[in-house]
Formats: sequence, structure tokens, C-alpha cells
Amino acid sequence: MQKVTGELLINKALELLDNGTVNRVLGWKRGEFAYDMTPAVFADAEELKNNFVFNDFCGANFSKYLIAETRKEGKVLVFLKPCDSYSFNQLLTEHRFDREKVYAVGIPCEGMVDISKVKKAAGDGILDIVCENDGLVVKTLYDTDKVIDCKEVLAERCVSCKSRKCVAYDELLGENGDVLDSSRFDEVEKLEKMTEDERYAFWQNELSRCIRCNACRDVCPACTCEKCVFDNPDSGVENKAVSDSFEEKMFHIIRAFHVAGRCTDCGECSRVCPQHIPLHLLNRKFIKDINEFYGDYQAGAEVGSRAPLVNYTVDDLEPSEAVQKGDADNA
Amino acid sequence: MQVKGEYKPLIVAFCCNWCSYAGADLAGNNRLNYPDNVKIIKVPCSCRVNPMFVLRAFQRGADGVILCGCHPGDCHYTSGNYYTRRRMALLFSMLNYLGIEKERTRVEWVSAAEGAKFAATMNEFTEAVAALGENKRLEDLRCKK
Amino acid sequence: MQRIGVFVCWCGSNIAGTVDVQAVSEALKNEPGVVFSTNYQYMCSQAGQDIIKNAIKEHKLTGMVVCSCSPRMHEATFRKTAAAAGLNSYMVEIANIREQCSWVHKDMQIGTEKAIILGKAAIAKVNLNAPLVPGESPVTKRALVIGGGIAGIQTALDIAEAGFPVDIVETKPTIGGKMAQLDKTFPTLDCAACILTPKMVDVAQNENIRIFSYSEVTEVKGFVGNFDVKIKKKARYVKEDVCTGCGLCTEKCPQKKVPNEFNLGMDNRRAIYIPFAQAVPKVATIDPNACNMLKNGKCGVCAKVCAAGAIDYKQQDEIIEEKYGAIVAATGFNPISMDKFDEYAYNQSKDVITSLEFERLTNAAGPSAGKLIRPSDGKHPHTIVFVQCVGSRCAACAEKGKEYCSKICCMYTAKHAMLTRDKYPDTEVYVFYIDVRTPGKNFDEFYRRAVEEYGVHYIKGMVGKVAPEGDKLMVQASDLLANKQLHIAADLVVLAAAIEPDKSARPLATMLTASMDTNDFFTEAHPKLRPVESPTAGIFLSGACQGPKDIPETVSQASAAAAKVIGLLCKDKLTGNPCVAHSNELMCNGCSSCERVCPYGAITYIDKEFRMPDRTTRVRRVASVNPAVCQGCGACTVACPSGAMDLNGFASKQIMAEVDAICK
Amino acid sequence: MRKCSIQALDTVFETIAEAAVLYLPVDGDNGASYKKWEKGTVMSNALNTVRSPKDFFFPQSENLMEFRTSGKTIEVIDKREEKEDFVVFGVRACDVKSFDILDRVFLNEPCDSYYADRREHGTIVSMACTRPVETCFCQTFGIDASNPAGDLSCWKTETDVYFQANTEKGEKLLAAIAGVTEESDDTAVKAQQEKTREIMKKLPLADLTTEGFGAGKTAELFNAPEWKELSQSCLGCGTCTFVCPTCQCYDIKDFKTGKGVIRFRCWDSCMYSDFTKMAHGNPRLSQLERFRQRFMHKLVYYPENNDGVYSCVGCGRCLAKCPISMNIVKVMRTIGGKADE
Repeated sequence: MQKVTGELLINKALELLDNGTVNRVLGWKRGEFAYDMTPAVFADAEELKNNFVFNDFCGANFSKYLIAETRKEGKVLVFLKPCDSYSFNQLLTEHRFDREKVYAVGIPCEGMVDISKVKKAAGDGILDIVCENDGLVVKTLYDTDKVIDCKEVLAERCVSCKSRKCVAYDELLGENGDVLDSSRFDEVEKLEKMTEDERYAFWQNELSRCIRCNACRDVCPACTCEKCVFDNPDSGVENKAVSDSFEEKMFHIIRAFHVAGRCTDCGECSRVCPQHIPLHLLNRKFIKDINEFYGDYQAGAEVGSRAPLVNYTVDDLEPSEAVQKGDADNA
Repeated sequence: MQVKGEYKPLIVAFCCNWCSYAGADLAGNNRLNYPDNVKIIKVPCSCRVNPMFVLRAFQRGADGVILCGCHPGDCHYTSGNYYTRRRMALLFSMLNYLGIEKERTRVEWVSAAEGAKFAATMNEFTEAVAALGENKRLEDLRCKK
Repeated sequence: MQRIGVFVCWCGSNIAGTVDVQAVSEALKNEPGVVFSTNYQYMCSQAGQDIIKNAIKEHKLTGMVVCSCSPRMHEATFRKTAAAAGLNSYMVEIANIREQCSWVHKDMQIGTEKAIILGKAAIAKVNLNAPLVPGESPVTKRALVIGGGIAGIQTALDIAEAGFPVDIVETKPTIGGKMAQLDKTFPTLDCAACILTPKMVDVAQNENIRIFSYSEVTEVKGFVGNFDVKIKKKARYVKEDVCTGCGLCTEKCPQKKVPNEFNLGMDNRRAIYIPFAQAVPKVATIDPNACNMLKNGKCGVCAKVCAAGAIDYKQQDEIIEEKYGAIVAATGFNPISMDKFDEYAYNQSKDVITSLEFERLTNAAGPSAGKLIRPSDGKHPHTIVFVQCVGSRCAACAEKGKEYCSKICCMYTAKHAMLTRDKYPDTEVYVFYIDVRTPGKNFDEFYRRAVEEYGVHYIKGMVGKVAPEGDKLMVQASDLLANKQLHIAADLVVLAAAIEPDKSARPLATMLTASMDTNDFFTEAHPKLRPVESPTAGIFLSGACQGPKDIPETVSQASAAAAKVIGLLCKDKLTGNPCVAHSNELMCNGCSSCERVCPYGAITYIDKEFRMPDRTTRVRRVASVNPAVCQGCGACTVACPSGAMDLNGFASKQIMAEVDAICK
Repeated sequence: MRKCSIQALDTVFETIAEAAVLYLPVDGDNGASYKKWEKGTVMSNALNTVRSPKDFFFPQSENLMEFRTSGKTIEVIDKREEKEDFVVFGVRACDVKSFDILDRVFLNEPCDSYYADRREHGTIVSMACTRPVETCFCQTFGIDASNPAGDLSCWKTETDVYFQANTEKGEKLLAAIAGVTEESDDTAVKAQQEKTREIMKKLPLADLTTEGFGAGKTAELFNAPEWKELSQSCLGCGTCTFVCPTCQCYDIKDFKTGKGVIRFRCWDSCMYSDFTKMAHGNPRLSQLERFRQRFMHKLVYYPENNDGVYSCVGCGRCLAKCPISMNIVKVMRTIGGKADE
């Protein structure tokens, strides 16, 4: 489904390695199966040719890796999908890495595929997946080969993609897309329309599954604290495992609050949650509220913009009005 | 004024040093009653109140949390309460989104001259929280008993 | 573990009437950390304080809690008591059991129970208190005044009179500002030059004052008492110390067609010029955009005629670095551009002018030598229409005007109308207004004179359109009181343009880390109680850069700012409030969130090398709080996601301990 | 061997639930998880639960004791609750093996009494696999998915369910359900096993071996240069450890309730920067060291201390759940291959 091929990316990487622009490449490395790509650093042309891949399963957002990568010698090449480029800008806004040490190549993205949806559609025991045009040919252990329309198995975050526009790059491969008029707040609205009791029941059910593995936090490009408050015994709120249902709420509320106005809505948190908790619905609530209360704001759309929570106007909404406004049930 | 019945909700009130804490003092000077279950914590400015403190209070058994600060435009530090306003607008909206009763949280601007407003606010807030009953949705069972 | 003493005050019957003080001191005895607990009739009395002092010594207390009246009453008293007995003042916490307990509850049992909880919360906090020592910093005894208008002049003179050196930085070649361009001043009608120029001379002659004219501030670093400022002295191609101001060069210069900004472009000056006769410093300046010698090396007339040899075509911009203890912003105002007000035909007709241009037209030193003429044909105008509130109070048209009232226009328009009628009784004068605002000493009397004695036609209503027709200006307006449309064939239309802060104020505010409102006026530290100070310590505000004001108000504010500066410079050392924010560099991400919410600009970033846990070293950007500037509001502590930023005296842990104690 | 019809399985559950609390995997929106059986509960056919069943014996967090303060006195309260007998039904071969691995840690001296308590009250009924998937590699560790251990082994065919007791507890349970089961031969079971073993051979990870790992390989593998490259992608989250049936690290922490202190233990992850933090800090300072620790422990240190038993059972949960798809298989392929040369 992707419009740019892995081959094109490999050639670009080889060119930049060869002409000395960069000395290594951050990319997706082939896995055991057709869908388990791992972010990896390629310094070697052979390795790049053999193991670099780009396909519908390359969801991982590389922006956060740049914090560690830019501390190394030399310049690194990074491929940025549109949503990654927003995180890239947000990290730059917060001075989290040195722009000079990165060569960013923007690439278009047609949306990534959620492997669990593929498994549901094609059955267990996936042996191979081949992308053909806009379809996936899935070979399984127990069933005949199936052709699945990519659109049917898009990751949730890609279904409601906010932008196909790369907002940060040194060079662009393919054509840049547009900011989309997405329906990403529909689910939030649905929740807002529920009664208080229904909402509580919904979130109780979702959050109670949390195992506090911290994957959502550790993958999040906005969560880049040197020391997270939840890991810091001195913070007074540190906790490791969920001992009481309060703790998972505390963790998710505070985490969402800490990234409020900084979250670019890349959707990595929900992608990685082993318990399938729709964490993006927390972040999106903040984004939606911010847009409605203080005017549209897209974190990472540009470098250096002032986040809504470190800003104000003298005639901002009162908290009581805000709660009313954000509560469709009672509005 | 006391709340009817046996159940007395616990209210934590964060008051800024310059306006609201002085407003609470004025309520005392004027002998204006408000429920004893309201306990005040002094902060330099309402903007010192971290959302974590609000959640902490609920965790430890508070039934309602109220923040009081200078009226917008009157902040001793010029802009602190503007940040408070944004932070709490978002936090409270989020709590409501999670199904936590919105009547349990409030921000009220109380100046040093508004002793009567302070007392009235506390009376009214306590009543509103009492009507909800105990905080069950944001409690930590380990802190109960 | 602390050793805490608890002192419960009866306050006569004020507390003891509704709180069982004995029970409170007994109950608190068992709290963690408490080694001593007692109660007494009046803790704030000498005898009460002695009890505290003795207990501190006898029980080797490391902290204490006084359960008494509000800390707003006696916190300072008990801190001094503690210090007198050798205990750090900041190890004292007050449990407010009077105003917030005994006085608001009537039942003894309820009052006692609450007092105990408040006491426990205070104890929980003290357990986490740390001794704090206020920081000290020296004060550089020199002030910088940015802007050389009447505000800057007055501030500088007052500071200099008190004996402190002052530097004035002015972007124009001369000081004097807007006031130097005015003709008469309301409501006394004395001539502006007569009262201003002696002050300018005073400035020039005062040994404590240095004037950096044709200069601008390019960098400000440091903090209250210790600012490091870079000033760029722009090349004027004339040696300031050599030029005698004789003016010969300005007569001989062949380049005659340079619009004269001092007269708002209504006449021309030469490429080398002295803005006006009483300029200070009275030194010529070469306009590099107009001078043929500087542009293409062909001329050199001024150098030839200058007997003093002051011309220096090779002069370069010069950067001056100086230290200051205080900085005063006095950047003033400008009338807004009339470009967007097509309805008044300002850009179509030379005979539609602004009030400031009118000032120049009526000024004896102006382009028409004081004769009121139409700029288009030099004829005497017989009908003049003044339009008030052009761009002021313009909430509906925010994209071209200002929401606020410019404050001075009502009065100067009355002045213009009155002076016109006085000098040219044959001239009909109309003033269109929304409201006439005259709330100053002798202001309303002044306005009434214009109406009653001078027969100025004041018409409530706005002008809808001005259309040039032949040599007339057709003014279409509504008379709201008579409820009819008016059509006036005017010879001259004068627009009372709204005023706005000078464009240099915004970048300056950024350098000073001083806050501004949405209109780019500087924000005061408190709108009522600290009107001449910026929230940023050591930065003071003088004149119209803080908001529209007339000359009397400007001068009084300028002197007030000077008084504040003098108060600061009198001190040898500044003692800070130790309850300030501080950043734990190991946890700081360098994200700038705290810097953005700090109202005082107390936070800067430094690159610092750290030894990382994995034995490598890394240079990281971390926040650093200047304790001399921080006022301790705590906004940064919540903006910081990692919790690296915390506040002395109100640490997160302390507040959480209080929460825990209350919620037990 | 005894059997009952599929239709009679509910009766079996009912009978078991009469004497003990019965847990079994139940399908949910987001995969299967163990739930308490109630009348009408339908057992999941999913290959495995999202979370491993180790919670039954080693819960994510448990209160150990409580200290209550009153004034300046402290009272110590044992928080241990009276345990009920319980049965976990439908545990797959890999997960059954994980209990053996946990036992070696917790039941060896000094014995962990909290764990032992739960273990004693629990009976494991396993369930043979028939449809392994691509992430399965239990055979690498010598586990036969078609022949699971446990107190009572179980095979489900299209029509019947077969039971075989392996331990005393299993015998007891089998006796308890004797009324609703009947004696049977093992023909059907054998046939199913044969079929499953054939499928196992076709799995993409069927060729994965433990060659190059095991006791005595520390010196050889510890400084392998590949660790650096492998660990670079690791986010340092704890997903792999928390879904892993054999990871057994925990932290003991105190929680101040306001009235006292609850001392509890909770799962910890060697991937975390604050894992085993001591007075001087963390002994494993970089993510490389922490990453290496997890795999060295599973593949070298544990077998070294436990008669060559690896502490991975090849359940494949970490393969499915790692946010960036780095996992033990990739480690084994990269490092193991190297050590052989």
C-alpha cells in the first residue's frame, strides 16, 4: 500500500552514507515474520541492503530514538513519516536533541496496518504476508491464502489520520500530503455524550486492565523526562505495579496531563499497549478541549510554538465553564 | 452551618497566600461560619497547586477539592492564576470525562476582601459534595478504614 | 528526624473559648517528631515568646509549630523568636486555629478536633522543612533609562539628583521625545518648548547623567542589582565631542530633499541635520540613506565647511558595555498608522492630517512657522473638522484600531479647537466625539471654555466619510443628539489618532524579560499597588510605555519610578526571599516549560556537563533559577513534567504531607 | 484416562466449582483472560491468554504486612489472607512448564511462604494445544504442546474432552469429577497428538535451538558485541517481563496510608532503570546491561543454577507484545549463531 518502496529508501540511505552526509541510518529491520520490524541503526551498506525494510508494518515512530542517537558521533539519517515529523518538531521545541546531528528524510505514509486486525481477518498462524497494490495476501497455517484490503485492517490511529503532511525534513521523498480533516474526535465525543456513570464504567473497565508495564510512557515521544515522576521515589507519587485501582487512574491522568498540549497525537501509546487500552482517547480529550477552549493548536506543527499550558489569555474559560463545555451529556 | 445528617464530606481547600487565605481569615474575623470539614492548605499562589495534589487529596480520602486564588487580573504574581485556570479547566474536564463527579472539584476566585464569599462558597461547596456522598470513584482502598 | 516543639496559644478566650487547648497540646505530643508540646495564654506576648525560646534551647528543637492566629498576623513574630533562640526562622510553621478554626466554629468538640488536624498538618510539614538562608547579592549603583522623552528625562533627573549615575539611551539623535514636537500643553496652555527645553539642558549639564543618543539597547543580561547591558551607539559620522552644533554644515549640505521626520515629513531637511534648534546633544548627524558621500563617495561638503573638523565618514557603530543596578523603560508612544482608515481619506488628501501634524503646523518652529495653513495649497482654512477617537475604543475594528481609550485626545483636541478659535476667530471649528472625557485637574473647565467661550461646535457622533471634492473635504457625519446627518464642506480635517506603544518596546521587553499586555504596553507588578514596577525585579516603568497618559501623569509616574530606583540603589546588598524555586539539574529535561511560565524571567538555561549513570559524560541543557529574581509563586513547579523544579518552603512533598495529614 | 462429551464439560465445571474456586480462560474484546467460572461461563478456545497465569501464584502485587502507628507505638499486622482451594483450568503446556520454573525460585530454601501457600491451594488442569501459531517455540525448550503436564492433563477433540491425572491433586480432582466422566482409551488423544506434532514441525520457529546457550556460557556470551546493536532499539519498558510467564523479579515497597504503612511486593522488571536500586544506585547502569541481563538470565544464568533448565517456555507472548518487536528469538538467532562459530 505504501507509495514509497523500501528500495527507494535504501537507495537514498546508500547515497547519503556514500556522500558522507550521514554515517548511519535509523531504519526498520527485517524480523522473523512478515510483520515484526524492529527499529535499528544501520552503519553498513551491506546490512542496509539485506535487512532494511519499509512496508505496511513499519509503525514505530523514530523521533524519540533521536535523543539517544544525536548524542553519538556524526550525523544520523532518519526517515520520518508525517506523524513522526510532528513528534520530531515537538522534541526540537523542547530542546531534546541537536537538529544539526540529524538528516531527516520525509516520506509519505498511506497508513500502517494493525497486525491483530490481520490475524482476526485471516486467522491464526500467519506464515507470510505479501503486499500487492492495496491488498495483503496472507498465507496461514490453517487456512487458504486470503486477500485482505489494507483499508480494512488499518491501525486505529491511521483510520483517523490527522495529517499526511511532513512538517519537518531536510529532504522529501515522494509528494507531501495535506493536513486532513479527520474524524479523530468522534470517539471522544461519543464518550462525552455518555452519562457520568457510563463513562466511569467505561474507563473503569479499560484502565483496570493496565499492568503498568510503562510501554505507553516509554514509547511516547513526549515522555522524555530524564527521570519520570512515577519512577522517582522522591516525587511522592512513585509506584511500580498497580496495587489499587486508584494508581492506574493516577498514572494515566497524570501522564496525559504531563503531555497535554505537547502530545502530537501520534498514537504510539495505544499501538503498544499490550492490554489494548485506548489510551489515545485520554490524550485526544485534552487535545479536543484545548482546541475548543483556547483555539486550535497542533503540537509539533511548527518548532518553537508555545504550548497551551504554558500560555494564557486574560479571558480564558473558567474551569466550571470548561467542564460544562467538555461534557456533552450535560451541556 | 452544618451539613444535615451523619455524613460529613472532607473538603481540602488550597488557598493562595495573598487573596484567598486572607479572605478565609476575614471570614474568621467576621465570625462567618462554614463547615469544619473544610481544611485549608496555604500555597503561595494557586498556580503552585499541582494536579497531583488534587488527586492525592482524593486518594487519601477527600470528598471534594477546591482551589481558591486571586481574581483573574489580581494575581500577586501577575499571571499565576491564569495558569491555574487553564490547568484546572483541563484537569477537571478530564476527571469529568473519566466519570468522576464534576461537583467534587471547583476553582473559585476569592479576594482578601471577600470573607463572606469565602464562607458562602465553602457552605455551598460542602453541600454540593455532601449531596454526592462519599468519594468512591477516586479512592484508594488502602487508605480507607 | 526533626525535634519539634508545639506551642498552642489560647489567645485569651479567642481560641480557648472554642478549642480545648489543653487537649490539642496533649494530642499533638504523640505526633511523629514532636518532643515537646505546651499551651499558653498569649504565645505572642513576651512571656509566651520566652516559653518558646526556652523550649528551643532546652529540648534542642529543630523545628516548631505554633497553633495560634493566622500566619498573616504573627508568623513574622514567631520567626524572629525562633531566630533569637538560634533556630532557623524557616523551621517555624503556624497552624491557623483562630481565624480558620475557633472563630468560625461554635462547638468546642468540633473546634478542638479541627485544631488538632490543623496542628498535625503543620507538624507533617515541619518534619520536611529545611533551614533556609536568604541569599544576598550586591547592587551596582547606576541606573539605565531607556527612552529620552519627558518620562525618561524626569526619571533620569530625579535619580541623578539623588546622587546616582544615570545613563539615558535614546534612539533618535536628540532627547526630548514627543513633547518636543508639541506646541502648547493643556490645560494651562504654556508652551511645550518653554518647559521642556530647560529640563533637557539640565540633563545635558548634570554630571551624573550620560546621554547615549542615536543609540539602542541590544542585549540585557543579569538580574536586579546586576544587569549587564550592551548599548549600540550608531555611527552618526560626526564626532560628538568635537561638533559645536554651529549648524553650518546643515546649511551647506547640497542634499536638500530629505523628508524631515521631526515635522512629520511636512517639510524637508538636509542629509546632515540637527533635528531642532534646542536639540540635546546639539550635534549634527548624517543620514546615511541620504548622504551622497556615504552612498557613493561623491560630495564631502560638510567636512570642508566644518571648522571644528568633526565630520568622520569612517565612523563605525560602537558597542558600549555597562553594568546597571536598575533599568527604567520609558519608550513612549506613537500615533497609530492611518493607512487602514480609508474612510477619512488620510492618504488621499494632504489636508487630512493627524493631531500631531496639527501640532507641528501651529508650532512657531514648525514647517509653516506657526501659521495655520492648508498643507495642500498654503491657504488659510476657514472650516476645520476634528475627528475624535480615530482608532481608539475600537473594539469592533480591532484589526485596524485599538480597544482602549488613548486618554489624551479629548484634551488636546479641545486645546487645538480653542487655540484655533482664539487666533483665527473667522474659522469654524467642529469636533466630532463619542464621549468627551475630562477627568483631570482643571480639565473639564478647560473643555467647557472651548465650548462656551470659544464657540467650538462639539457634535456627538462619528464621522462616516471624508471625501475630497475640488479644494474642499466633504465630511459626512451623524449628529446623534439631533438625530440627523450632517454634511460639512471642510478645509482641513484633523484626526485624533489613537496612540500605541513604540515598536521598540516589544523586543526590549523580551530582552528585559518584562511582561507586556496584548497591546504591547508593559505590565506593572501590580495594577494598583505597584504601578511603576515591572513584575521583573529591577525593571521600572515610566510614562506612556505602561499605558496612555498625559504629561502631568507621565511626569508624576516618572518621578515615582525614580523614587523606586533610588530606593533600590540606596541598598548595598539585596536580601532575597529564600522561598524560591530551584531546579534539580539531574532531573531537568531542559524543555523550557518553566521559563515560559515564569512571570519574572528568573529562569535561564545553561549547558552543563554531567556524569551519567552509565559512566559517560554528557552536556545537557538545564534550567537555572536566579534566586535574586524569583518571587516564589511556584508556576514553574507545575509546568515542569519531571518534577525537577520545586519550591523552597512549599515543596511538593511538604504540601502532599499536609494533604495526607488532613485526610487521615 | 477418562473422558466426557464436550456438552458435558459444563457439568464438569459445575462439579469442580462445588469444591473449589474455578478459573478458566474466557474470551474478551481484547483477547482471552482467566476469569472465575460462574454458571454460563464459556471457556475460550484461544491458544493462550494475554496475561500468563503466573498471577495465580505470584500476583502482580500483594500486601505482605502492615504497620499501624498510633502515637509513637507501632503494631505489625500480618496481611496474609486465608487461602481457598482453587483450580486453574485450561493452562497450555508452555505455561504449565512456567510453574516449574517459578517453583525452583520460590520454593527452594528460603521458601517463599506467600507463594507456597498459593501453590498448595491450587490445582492445575492443563489443555493440549491443537492449533499452535507462528510465535510458538515451546519445542525449542523441549516442551510438547500436545502433551501438557499439570496436575491433570486434558485434551479436547471435536466431540470429547479427555482427562489424565499426573499428580495426587490431579487424581483427587479426577475422582471428584468421576460422576460426570467415563473411562476411555487414548486412541483419540494419540491421534490428536500426532496431528499437532506434525503442525509443530511446520512452524516458522521450529528450527530454533538453544545451541550456544546454557550453563557455562557466561564468559563467552557476556561480552558479545551484538548486545549493543540488539539493545539499541529497546525502549526499556516492562512489557516483555510483565507478559512473561517465567519472569519472577519483584520489588518490595512501603505504601504510607496515612494511618500506617502497608508493605507490599509487586512485579518489577530488570528492564527498568530503577530495578534493584541500592544505596549506591543501580548496578546495571545502561539499557545494554539491563537488556543483556534479561536474556542472559533466561538462557545462561538460570540453566546454570537449575540443572540446565531454561527459564523461557516459548509461549511467544513477548513476540506478540513487544512495542518494537525485539524479543528472545531475535536475541537467540543473533547471539546463538555467533557463539557456535
